[in-house]
Amino acid sequence: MSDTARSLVTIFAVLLGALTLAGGFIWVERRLLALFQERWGPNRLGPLGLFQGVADMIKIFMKEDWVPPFADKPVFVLAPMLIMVTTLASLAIIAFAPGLVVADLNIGVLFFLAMSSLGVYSVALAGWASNSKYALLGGMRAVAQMLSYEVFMGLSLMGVVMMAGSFRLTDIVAAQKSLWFCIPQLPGLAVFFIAGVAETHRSPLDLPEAENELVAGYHTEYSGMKFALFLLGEYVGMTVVSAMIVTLFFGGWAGPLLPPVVWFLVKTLFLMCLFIWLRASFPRPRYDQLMLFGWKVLLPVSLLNLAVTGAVLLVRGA
Amino acid sequence: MAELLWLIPALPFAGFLALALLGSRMPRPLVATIGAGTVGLSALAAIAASLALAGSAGAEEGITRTLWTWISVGGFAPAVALRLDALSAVMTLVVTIVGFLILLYSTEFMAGDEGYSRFFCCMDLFVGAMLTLVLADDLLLLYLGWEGVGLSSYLLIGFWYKAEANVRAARKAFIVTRVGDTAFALGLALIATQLGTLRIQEVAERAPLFWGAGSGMAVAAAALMLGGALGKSAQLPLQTWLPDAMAGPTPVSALIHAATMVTAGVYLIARMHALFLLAPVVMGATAVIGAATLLMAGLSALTQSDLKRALAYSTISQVGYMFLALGVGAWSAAIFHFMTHAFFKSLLFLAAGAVSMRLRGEHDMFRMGGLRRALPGAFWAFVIGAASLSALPMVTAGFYSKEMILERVWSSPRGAGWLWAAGLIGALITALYAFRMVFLVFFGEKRQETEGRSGARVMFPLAALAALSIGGGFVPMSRGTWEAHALPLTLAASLASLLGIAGAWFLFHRRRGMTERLAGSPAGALLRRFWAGGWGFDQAYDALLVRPFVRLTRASREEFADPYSKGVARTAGALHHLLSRTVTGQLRWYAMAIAAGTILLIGMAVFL
Amino acid sequence: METVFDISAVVAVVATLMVIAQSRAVHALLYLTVSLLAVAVVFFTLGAPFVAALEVIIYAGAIMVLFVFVIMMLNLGAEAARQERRWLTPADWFGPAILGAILLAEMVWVLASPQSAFPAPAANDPRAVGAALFGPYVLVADLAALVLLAGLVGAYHFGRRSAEAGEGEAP
Amino acid sequence: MNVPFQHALALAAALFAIGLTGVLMRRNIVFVLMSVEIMLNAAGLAFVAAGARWGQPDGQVMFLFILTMAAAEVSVGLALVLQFYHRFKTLATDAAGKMRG
Repeated sequence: MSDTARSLVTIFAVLLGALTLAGGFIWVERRLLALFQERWGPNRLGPLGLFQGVADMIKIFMKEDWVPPFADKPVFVLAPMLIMVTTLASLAIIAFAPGLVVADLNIGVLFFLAMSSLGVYSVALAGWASNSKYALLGGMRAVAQMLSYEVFMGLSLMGVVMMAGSFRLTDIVAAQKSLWFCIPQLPGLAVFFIAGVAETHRSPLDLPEAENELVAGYHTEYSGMKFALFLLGEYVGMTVVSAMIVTLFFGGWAGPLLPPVVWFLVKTLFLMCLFIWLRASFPRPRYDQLMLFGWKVLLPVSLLNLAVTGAVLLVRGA
Repeated sequence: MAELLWLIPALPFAGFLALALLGSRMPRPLVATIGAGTVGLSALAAIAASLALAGSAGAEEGITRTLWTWISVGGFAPAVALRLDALSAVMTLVVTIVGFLILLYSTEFMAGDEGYSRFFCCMDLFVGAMLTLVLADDLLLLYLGWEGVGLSSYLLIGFWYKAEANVRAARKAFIVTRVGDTAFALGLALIATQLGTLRIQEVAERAPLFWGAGSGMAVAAAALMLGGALGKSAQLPLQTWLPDAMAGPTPVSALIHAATMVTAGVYLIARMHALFLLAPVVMGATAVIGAATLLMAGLSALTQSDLKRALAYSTISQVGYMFLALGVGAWSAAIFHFMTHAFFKSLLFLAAGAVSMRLRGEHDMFRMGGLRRALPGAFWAFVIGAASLSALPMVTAGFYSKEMILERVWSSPRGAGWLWAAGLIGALITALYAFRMVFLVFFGEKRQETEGRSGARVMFPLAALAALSIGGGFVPMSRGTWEAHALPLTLAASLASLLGIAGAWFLFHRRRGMTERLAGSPAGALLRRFWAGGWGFDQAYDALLVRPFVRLTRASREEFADPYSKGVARTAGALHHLLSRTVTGQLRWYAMAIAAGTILLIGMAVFL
Repeated sequence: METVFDISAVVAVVATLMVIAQSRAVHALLYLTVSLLAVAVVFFTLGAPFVAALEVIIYAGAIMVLFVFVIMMLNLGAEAARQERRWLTPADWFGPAILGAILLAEMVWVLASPQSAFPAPAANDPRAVGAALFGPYVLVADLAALVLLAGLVGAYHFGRRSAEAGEGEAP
Repeated sequence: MNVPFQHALALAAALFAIGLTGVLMRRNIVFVLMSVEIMLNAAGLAFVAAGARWGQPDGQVMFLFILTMAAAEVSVGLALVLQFYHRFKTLATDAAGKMRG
């Protein structure tokens, strides 16, 4: 019974932590962007404007939860829920520290991929159910983009899996005791990072919601709580991708002196700041450029990485 | 050297492949080098191999090299095996040396032709196939070479394929020889099934054991072989294709239709003589056919106006001599005559080519004349060739070989006086028509101006072949012909030859007007037309075979088989209409039908 | 585990029934995805987690998304759903339903016939599947790759032809 | 981990029968394709169940092959559907009957 209680506690802690992190991170992003762009950012509410996020939350809760009459209602409602469900479910397999993991699955990496591939539905269905052309175009872009980048995402992880010899995340962390995989699997890391940006459709790869062309893309028709879910889902997704990168390439919780959880959070936060830095630095590519880059650069790179890793392992094993 | 026997046929084939694949892109000098060079190298290899054979201990036995086996089925294993013995060595040497000289001649003769590389390509293919035929130790391989020379002969007769007559001549040659080839193939099948082998040595060994002398099987096999030989060698009654085959370029006529391919039949019979000895009837037939052919073709040659056609009939006639020799069992005499004939006949053809080259392709003897001074080289070459052809006593190669044949025909137990008489009359006619050509072309008044000069590549082969036409008679093979009892025969043959030459001088030079009057008289004109047209064989075949066959096919096209085939079609149509009802174009019905059927089957499997 | 299996089996059957009964393609697709997820859970309970993950990643995550994509491209509206409803007359579904029922009855009949006792199913870890896939089945794996290539080429070809036809029709 | 083998197979059978019914009763090609997917998935389930029953990986390998085949089939099939819609402006399979000849 204590096992169940323990998992319940873990689930609660992870959920709370992740949601707080994601919510708080909206403030971090705004401040950081302001820093990059030499302006102040939110600095009025509370110390350093820390309560800005809370104020936004309250505002969004109070807004009218409006469903357009031309929309496909059940699907319209379902779509924002899906993104939350899939991203939060991904959190279940992430090992924050020894023992601090909701489900230490033996197919952890695959579970992550499965959840991220289900995430496509949210965007696609949102675009379709809105029944408006900007949303539809955004949804179609999202489907093509995410479906393509999922392929490279999965392939880039396989090098790590081969080196660790397991899909289980704790095994992978353990396998990096002597050397973090970011060194031998540098191409994999690069591909995974880019694919992660595309999967979470963060800027600069935010073509499904490119505001200068598609208004707001797939969530043009969304407002209120449902919009908040999309927003939050995006940030949780970013957190999950960063946590995965930390787990797979940067030795997970490993680190000197400080407790493992702290190390894990520090690394994850650093990577999330990298996401913001990217957003501040790069212009958005054209849609065809994005697809060409994926299929003509990332796919060969990840396949080559896979082949070389396999060959090295084979030689070393023999 | 014996190990490299395969090089002899392989070199021309290599040349053929190179020219076939890249010939159209090569510069002409390179084409000529490859085309003639491969055959030249092959000639060198043949000379080396023959020297090695002569020097080796088993010269009588010959050398055999098995390269690989085609198939092996139930003890029947036809092999790709080459064999070099005295017979095939002579053939190989003649084919490669004469072939090289003719190809050398062609490099200049064909210089202006657009199909330059195609010509050398086909010629190399021919030489390779001919060498395969000659060197084959297995009848199946021999047959392959046999068909190969037929193919290249077809390609080369129709070389100038833009004129319809040439194409028709090529087709005629192919179809007529096919009659003989079919007989040959049947003979092969008979031998393979009866004797269980196609190796020539084994056939020679087993035939006497399996079949008695004169037995039906032996006669049938020999007769079928003879049929093949008759087709290829243009003997009665399959001789009609050869005069038309002159449609090809002159070097082709010289090499294929004079020196080598047409004598393949002679070679075949000589090769298979063990089989023919078992069939005296066939031997007799061979002799009679040879005699009849030599007389008939000689008379035809006497009346031709086209120089090349006259030479073609002359070739038929001379091959008739060889068949006569074969028919009386004088194998070596036949081969000896083959060799000398190859020399002087290709010399005559090449000289004729040299003449027509200088006369813008003129072939009509009556439009030539007086070329003696204009073309001294060609004149002397032609005279030497004609002298050798008409067996000018003592000094020419042709005399020795023809004299040997006549002597054997007289003295052989299989020979007969009347065959000898036919041969003698033939010799007279030969001398007559040979010098008729000389006088018509080179003497008398000049009808046309010549242009240009022949180069060294034309003159050297003429000189070499002229030398061979004279000296070729002194090869060791001719030893032993000078026996005391043969002296009267020799005198008779010499007399016939000299008489023919003198007659030619009288009829076609001194008193030419009288001859023309004679030919112009009604009876003379009729006879002349009859002879010149090849004794009406073409017309007879056309009336007896071709037209009835065409009528038969026309008649059967719509009558016999139709009710059956149409009935089948009608039944299928009816069934189609029945079944087409089920083709609704509706996917769901198809799926439904499939599902229902599946469910029924599963139900039967489960519940029954 | 058996409870999980039973629940997901019921979910799968009900969702699948909804798939073929729906008139809106997207709704049907969503039910189909649910059905696939339920089957994935069934795989998990059968001791095949690797295949369960693949079912979600490839079947639900890629193949079904392709359907979504195509439906989005066709942009079928309410009119299409109404037409779909018109097509679904009882006369249309009664026959197939009977056939399907017979098939099911037959298969259940076969399953219900007495069988020998079962050993406890052993779990297959992904390693064993991989070893089998690239060991004895390597030729078939290559063939599957060829099939995928053929599918790729075919899809590209048909897609391009339609694009050309569209260009041709435009003026 | 002791799910009765027959139950898994019965589930597969049920899914297969439903898929077959869908193929037969729907006129919309998209639905027909979806029903085909149901049937394929049911077959895969049967394979995996059998593999689990005998403790062999072969069943899962077969499922992988079914998966690849399904992917290839769907990609070509959907491309055809698009083409079909462009040409006939409808998704009814019965319209394909016009393609005869």
